[in-house]
Amino acid sequence: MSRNEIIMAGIGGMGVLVAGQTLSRAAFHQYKHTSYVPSFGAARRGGNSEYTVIFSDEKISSPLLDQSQSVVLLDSTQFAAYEARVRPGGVYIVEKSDLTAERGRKDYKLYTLPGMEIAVSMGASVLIGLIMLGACIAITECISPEAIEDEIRLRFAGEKDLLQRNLDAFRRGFELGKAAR
Amino acid sequence: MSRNEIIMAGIGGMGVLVAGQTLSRAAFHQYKHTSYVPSFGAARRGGNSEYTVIFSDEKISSPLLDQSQSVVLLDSTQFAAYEARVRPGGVYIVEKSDLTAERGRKDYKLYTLPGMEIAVSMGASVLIGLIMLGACIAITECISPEAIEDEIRLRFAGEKDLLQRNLDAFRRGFELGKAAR
Amino acid sequence: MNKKAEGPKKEKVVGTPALFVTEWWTQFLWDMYCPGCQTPLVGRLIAEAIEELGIGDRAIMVMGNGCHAYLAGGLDFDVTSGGHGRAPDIATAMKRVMPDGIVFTVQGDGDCVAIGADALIGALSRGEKITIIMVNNTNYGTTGGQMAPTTIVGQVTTTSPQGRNPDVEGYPTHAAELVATFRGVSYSARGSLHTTANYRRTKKYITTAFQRQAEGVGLSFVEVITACPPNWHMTPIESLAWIEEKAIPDFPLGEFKNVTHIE
Amino acid sequence: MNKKAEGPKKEKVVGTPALFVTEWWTQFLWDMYCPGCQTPLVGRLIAEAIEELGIGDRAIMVMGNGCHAYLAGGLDFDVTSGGHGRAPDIATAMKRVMPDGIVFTVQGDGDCVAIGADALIGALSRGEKITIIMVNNTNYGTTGGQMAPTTIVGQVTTTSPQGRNPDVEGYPTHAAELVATFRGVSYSARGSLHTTANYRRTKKYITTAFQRQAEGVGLSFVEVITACPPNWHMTPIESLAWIEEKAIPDFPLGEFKNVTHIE
Amino acid sequence: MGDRIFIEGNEAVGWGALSAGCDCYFAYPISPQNEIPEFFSREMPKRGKVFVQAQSETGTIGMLYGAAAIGVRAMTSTSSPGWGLMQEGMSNLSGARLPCVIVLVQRVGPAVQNLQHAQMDYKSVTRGGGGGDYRNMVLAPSSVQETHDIVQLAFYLADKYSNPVVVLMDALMGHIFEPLEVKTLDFGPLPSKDDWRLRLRGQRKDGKHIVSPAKGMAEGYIDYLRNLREKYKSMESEIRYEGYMIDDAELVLVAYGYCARVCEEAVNEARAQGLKAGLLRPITLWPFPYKDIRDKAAQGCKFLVVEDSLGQMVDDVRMGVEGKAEVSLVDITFRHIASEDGMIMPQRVVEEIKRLI
Amino acid sequence: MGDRIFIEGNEAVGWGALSAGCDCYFAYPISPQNEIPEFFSREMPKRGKVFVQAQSETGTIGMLYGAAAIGVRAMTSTSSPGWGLMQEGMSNLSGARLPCVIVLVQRVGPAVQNLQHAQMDYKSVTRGGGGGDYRNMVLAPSSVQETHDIVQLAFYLADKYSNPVVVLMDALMGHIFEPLEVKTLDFGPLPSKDDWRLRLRGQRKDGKHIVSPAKGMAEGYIDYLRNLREKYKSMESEIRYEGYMIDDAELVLVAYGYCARVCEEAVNEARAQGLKAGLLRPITLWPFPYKDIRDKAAQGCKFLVVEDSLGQMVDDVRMGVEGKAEVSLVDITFRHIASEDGMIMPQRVVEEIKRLI
Amino acid sequence: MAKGEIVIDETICKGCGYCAEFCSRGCIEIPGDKFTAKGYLIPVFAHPEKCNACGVCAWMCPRFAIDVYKYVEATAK
Amino acid sequence: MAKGEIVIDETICKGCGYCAEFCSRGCIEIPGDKFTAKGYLIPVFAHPEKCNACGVCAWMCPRFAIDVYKYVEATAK
Ligand SMILES: Cc1ncc(C[n+]2csc(CCOP(=O)(O)OP(=O)(O)O)c2C)c(N)n1
Ligand SMILES: Cc1ncc(C[n+]2csc(CCOP(=O)(O)OP(=O)(O)O)c2C)c(N)n1
Ligand code: SF4
Ligand code: SF4
Ligand code: SF4
Ligand code: SF4
Ligand code: SF4
Ligand code: SF4
Ligand SMILES: [Mg+2]
Ligand SMILES: [Mg+2]
Repeated sequence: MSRNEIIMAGIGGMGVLVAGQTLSRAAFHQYKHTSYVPSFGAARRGGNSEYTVIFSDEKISSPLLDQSQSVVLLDSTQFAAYEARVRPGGVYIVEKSDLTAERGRKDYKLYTLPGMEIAVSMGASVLIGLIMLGACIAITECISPEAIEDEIRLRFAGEKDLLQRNLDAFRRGFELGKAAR
Repeated sequence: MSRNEIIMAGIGGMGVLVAGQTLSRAAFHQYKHTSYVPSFGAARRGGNSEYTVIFSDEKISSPLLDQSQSVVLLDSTQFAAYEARVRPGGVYIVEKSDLTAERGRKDYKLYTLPGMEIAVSMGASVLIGLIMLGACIAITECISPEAIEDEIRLRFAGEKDLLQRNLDAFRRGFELGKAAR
Repeated sequence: MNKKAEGPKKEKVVGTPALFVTEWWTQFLWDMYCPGCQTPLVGRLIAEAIEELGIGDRAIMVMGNGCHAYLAGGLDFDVTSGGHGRAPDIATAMKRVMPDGIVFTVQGDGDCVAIGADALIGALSRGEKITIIMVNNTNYGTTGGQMAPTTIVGQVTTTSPQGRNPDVEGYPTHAAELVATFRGVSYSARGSLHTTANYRRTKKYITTAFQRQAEGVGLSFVEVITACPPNWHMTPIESLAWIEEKAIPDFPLGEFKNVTHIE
Repeated sequence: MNKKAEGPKKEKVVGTPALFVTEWWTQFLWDMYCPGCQTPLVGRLIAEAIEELGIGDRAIMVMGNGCHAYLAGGLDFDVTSGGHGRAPDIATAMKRVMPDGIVFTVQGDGDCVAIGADALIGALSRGEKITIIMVNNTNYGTTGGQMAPTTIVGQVTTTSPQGRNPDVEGYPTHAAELVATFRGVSYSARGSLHTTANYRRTKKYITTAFQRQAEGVGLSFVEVITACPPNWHMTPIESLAWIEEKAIPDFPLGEFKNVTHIE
Repeated sequence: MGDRIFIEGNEAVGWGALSAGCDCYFAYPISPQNEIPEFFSREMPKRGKVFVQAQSETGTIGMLYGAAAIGVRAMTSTSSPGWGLMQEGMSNLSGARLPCVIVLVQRVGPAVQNLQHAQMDYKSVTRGGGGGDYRNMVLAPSSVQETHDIVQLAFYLADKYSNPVVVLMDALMGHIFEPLEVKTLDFGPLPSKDDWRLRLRGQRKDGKHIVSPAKGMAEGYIDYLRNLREKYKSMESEIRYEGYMIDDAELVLVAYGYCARVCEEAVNEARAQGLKAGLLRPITLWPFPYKDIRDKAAQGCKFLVVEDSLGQMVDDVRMGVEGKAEVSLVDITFRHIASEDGMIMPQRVVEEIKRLI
Repeated sequence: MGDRIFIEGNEAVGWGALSAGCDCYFAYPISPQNEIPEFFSREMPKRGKVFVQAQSETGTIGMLYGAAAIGVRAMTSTSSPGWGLMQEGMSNLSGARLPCVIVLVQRVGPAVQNLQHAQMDYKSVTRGGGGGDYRNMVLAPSSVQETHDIVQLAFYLADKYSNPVVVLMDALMGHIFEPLEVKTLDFGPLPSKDDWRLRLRGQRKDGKHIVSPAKGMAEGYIDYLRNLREKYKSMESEIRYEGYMIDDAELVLVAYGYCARVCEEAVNEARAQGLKAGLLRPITLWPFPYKDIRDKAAQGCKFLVVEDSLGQMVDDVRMGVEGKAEVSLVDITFRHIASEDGMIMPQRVVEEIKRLI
Repeated sequence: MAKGEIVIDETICKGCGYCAEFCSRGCIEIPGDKFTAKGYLIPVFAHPEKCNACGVCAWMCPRFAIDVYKYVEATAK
Repeated sequence: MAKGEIVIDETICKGCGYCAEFCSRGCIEIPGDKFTAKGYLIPVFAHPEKCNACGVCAWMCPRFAIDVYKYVEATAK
């Protein structure tokens, strides 16, 4: 696929932007065009946080997307809002704790995955971003997991413990996604 | 005459603006419309200083005049520039020390008067403004000398010596003008 | 809220201060504070001081721009916030129009002694009878931890990545001492909240500052050193130790001026 | 010029200082100074101090906005003037780019401690290695004699028509003392020119200030009290007496800080 | 008839503010408007009202913000460099929707030049020099009496729309002496400020009030902006201008402030020579009388803008005519006669009129 | 090909400045551009160049003035409230004709709101928020690569015209990550600064130099202004814009910064649906491509301005078309979707295109 | 013997640990494996029997998350 | 006996009187009836015989209007 689109949304402290940076940097090495748009309020803490990553062999016009091929939602209270942003035929990957909303459309594939459960079991809620990114990559196959792992290694180079935890989180997510696929 | 126009020009320290204020305040009590436009640079000292006074029973449109019925010039080095500002048929009253320039036009009445000489003889160059105002009023009869004297009294009320000097200066100028008329 | 009390008969001895508006506080601004941020404690002390002095009905406040300003939501006084650094100007106008008011500002170190230095010096020079509470977290908190005039020598910030070098970036500005040099000032002190004892002393400073305003003496000023763990790249507990070991040696605590009338 | 010397063989012992550009000076700005204005004397002292220290070739200067700024025309250094109060900012940039330069500002009291207070405090906080010469005529000279932060108690100005009332307008700001509280400062002094002895002392202050910059120590500052007869509504000679009797008691003369290296 | 006095424009500003019940005034010295702070330093203490000389214009605009926030009538005045320093503050006042009056007596620019007369702040004052989508009403008097009256109107409009209002003058309007009748004008009832202004805690009748531009966030930012837009739109009902001999005019002069006075004389002289010139003098510079200008353009009029700058208002006139009429300009380079700087004088305008009709 | 890196727009500003040989940078922290001062605080000391964090934005603009006066390449950056505080300084820089670069990463307003994305400083930045008749060139990039390139162009144009140049961005352009090829661009030779810049006395080869806006007085004020006008006029030769599918367009979208990217997508989608839309993206916001817009209007095109404000650039487009074409607006109230504030998204623009064609 | 007790509001606690640090009687502990809904570590009133209702933990809590109660009757549990 | 002399430039003197005030030997006087072209009072070097070329008058002159000369030979007039 020559063009890939991912939106991920959550709240502060979920590692959303770390996931976005990792994904986009990995894509940058493989694609001619990559855009990564993080979005966060003035408050660096607690607010909503979202990113849009596009990578493509063609020029990217708008780096903002009304709808994206894949949408990953970490805060399921916003299920309806982000469902609207899944392209017909796309995938919607939702963290399932607290999920009460129902699907409004049938033209996309829905995955609900227990990302938070895994994160807490690993001892830090901030890991959920990489876990769900892993799942997303397993499901969409938009980029190789190795490329992501390389980026994680670069990011946490010299911080052995952190590196291991983050790699583990990504891999657990990847496995989760593969299983769900 | 229902409309009167006076431009006076000099340099700082010649009491130009005191003369203008005195004249315009006096006119204000007698006329429905009076305008007084002082003009001075940011420098409060040494620069050029000029005013335009108009008083009239009719509305005053522009308070600035290309040409005025009477022009009083205290710094004769600017003779040519201010000659251009005398209305045809008007009067041009010039302090005569240093006067070297020649008339460029014949359509106005020229008076050259020794204002500075009198001022210095009275012990202060700052008096020249009132001296030349006195002369102007004697020549143009645009307003009664008493009205001006009343204003001088108001202005220097409580400062007996100053008051007397300024009254004297105005009167000496008035006599000078009367003699020249 | 899941505060619950069961069991033996009991009375609440410490809770949220009476002059706090928890709705606003919780709803809009509460979540803005990082774990371990001590700024809210400054709000607590202000509320308690004003309450104990019995001057709450006369109070009105002005916030700077920065993390300290979220207290706008907490303290139960009418409040405004304008341009970054302008709080002393705003408070000046309020106090002049309402001389009976207890008018105070809460400002950050950047707000108060960097961009607001002319407002501060102006108010000091005019001897405005207001109270200024300056929350000194040794950096620009809100904008992500840049160097401030109060950043201590050697401290790493996002704009002093090698640590503040006094030969290039100068020495930390000592607001409380600076303020104390002005004749129109009634009170100036610096406190911290990193130990219980200092917490108590700082409360006394803040109380005295408000008292001086109530007495109409002159401008009163309290600088409070507070922990900013994320921008210091420390845990909250480590931050307290850093205050003790690094900040205090550079920023002596205590009262620098305290007079009940001026000359 | 009608300076002439006839008669016995003689040599000029005092004239216009060598570092003065009389063309510019005479042509554009000379006439701006009122009779008895002492501001030009500050220019004379600067010229002589720099010459005596032999650092003229490294000098460059920045003027504030106000009567003091007419010295731009007189002193024979490249010069700029920007926004009112901005001289320390401008000088900061110049010194940073040319660390070997002798960069100094000439500012008025209003320029330096009112509108320029943030620039001053900023430069002090960063410990900029520049020299600031503040001409204190206790009012806003250029704009016609309004009250300044340095106006003394009781002094009548066009905006304190009843005399400065400390209860309303505060007490005069003491720039030299304020500056001395900053750690990044090498030198701070206040002089006057109302007697020959003070003239000599002030020259020493200005010389030391430039010397400290040449040594690279820290910010150096000299405040000079000067007569502004028209705005004080006095004759020049009366102005000198007023300085002695009214200004000096409020503005003590002397050195407030003088160090050859900082900690 | 009230007191009739002979006074300069700057002092007329003061009398107008007193007539409007101005409670406090803040300023920093700057020519050519020093007579305004000097007036208030004399007059306010006598009346138990507030005069504060701030440490800078960033200071005055902050003080204005504080006074407006507690709901009293407050004013400042300045000239061009001070106006530049107030732009962040103007954005704050506008964002927080605070009623107050700012008098700007323009001087020449850019930056600090030695002269005084000019009209060069039109763009900045009508477009807003600070950040963000905001608009301030701008009123431009052209006589001493009108200065006094317009300052009162400015206070009224500020309160009516809860918005800063700028009174734009020039050095000539500040320094000209003319007769003035001091009297309080009644523009009608105003909305109460009680639902938003700040009070000491003991004076509160309802809940806590917060004055802040950031309140827009609490209201929902887009709604806040929509409300601002509505407000700005509704201000268009305040468009004021004066027409002088424009009904049958073939050439319409457009000018404000001192240039309008000069143009009136030029129109008189042109008429005396049989030339059908007229003058449209915008009194509100924002909102601007685009429509009325467009109507004149539709009638086939040409336009001559006279302004003492390189040409700023002329852009608004062009926007008004939408290419349907020729628009000419007499600008600062048309100055002639006397003093270092010269001024735009009637004769030069008459020449242009002759050239154009 | 130079280094290819993946970087955000704010850091691209830094790399662009380094590529241009920027000698010093001054700033005060403010979101959403803190990455720029943080970049320089890291990179300048390594290169023996100057980074100073000022005490305020009035401070930074003063420092910029000092650096420009001695003739080195100097830059600052800020966001909207800081821009407001710089207006007096902008007037000074312009009046003194000093070359320098100011990067403005806009945030929402008026005043300080909690959000970041918006394009609301267009009026202030193109009209000049300080006093006096001055003009600054304004360049608006819409990609990371263009940001880097335009910063270099800005330094070049500043030196070429001896005038401040503003680079206008928005929070999205500041925070978007895209690939960047870092390379020095050569725009050609530049005039020497030696005849006016300030030097230490010992380095002087000619007489004393004075840098001051008030020098206009010494030159003769009206001549000084005439020269300024000539200069501003000559800057019109620098008008730059990018046309995207405009040759046969029936509807021309006009947008800059992030909105231009959104519009490009909308044009693609419209074309896919057979609708003849195109995009005209002004790169110089001042001088503005009025003529080119007028030409399109003359060809019968309609216009749709897309800007993330209540509508500011739309006035320039209207001035361009002179009533000869319909001009519609997608403004900030058209924002939809996600996060507290929302953004203008392609779909909403497509809807407007459909409505208009 | 407990003289009082404290109540911690877990919805607003951000797990800084100051309460545990400053309780001189060691009443409060941070287990390290209990998180709030937002992922912060939760402090636990582990040794109520030692509490003398001194109030210090509440004072020092920057979230105002702690209320301190004093037993009024001497009959503490 | 005069050790030197001073020369006052009347075109730039503004008549402040400082020179007369500060000459401790009383060499300079302000007659009070002599004005410059611009109307300022003119100081006069009235007692040259007392001058010792100390330079004080020149230092204190804010117009730099005075040059002070010292006689090189002992043969002063
Ligand atoms: C004119 C202006 N410049 C910059 C900013 C950005 N800004 C907002 S808060 C802040 C820093 C505040 O630091 P400080 O005053 O120390 O408060 P803290 O956040 O540390 O409590 C800055 C720079 C602004 N709002 N306005
Ligand atoms: C922003 C701004 N505000 C006001 C002014 C007007 N102004 C010019 S000089 C000056 C006062 C200068 O006073 P001071 O600094 O004491 O200098 P002095 O004239 O007394 O030497 C003022 C207020 C200005 N130029 N710029
Ligand atoms: S950044 Fe620092 S000051 Fe701001 S809320 Fe966090 S800890 Fe507190
Ligand atoms: S007003 Fe004062 S400071 Fe200015 S030139 Fe005159 S005496 Fe000097
Ligand atoms: S002090 Fe307060 S916020 Fe911190 S851990 Fe204890 S209860 Fe939680
Ligand atoms: S009230 Fe005192 S003893 Fe009880 S838990 Fe808190 S700090 Fe410990
Ligand atoms: S001191 Fe100088 S200016 Fe003053 S009177 Fe003497 S010569 Fe003239
Ligand atoms: S040189 Fe000395 S002695 Fe001679 S006139 Fe001057 S002050 Fe007097
Ligand atoms: Mg801080
Ligand atoms: Mg002064």
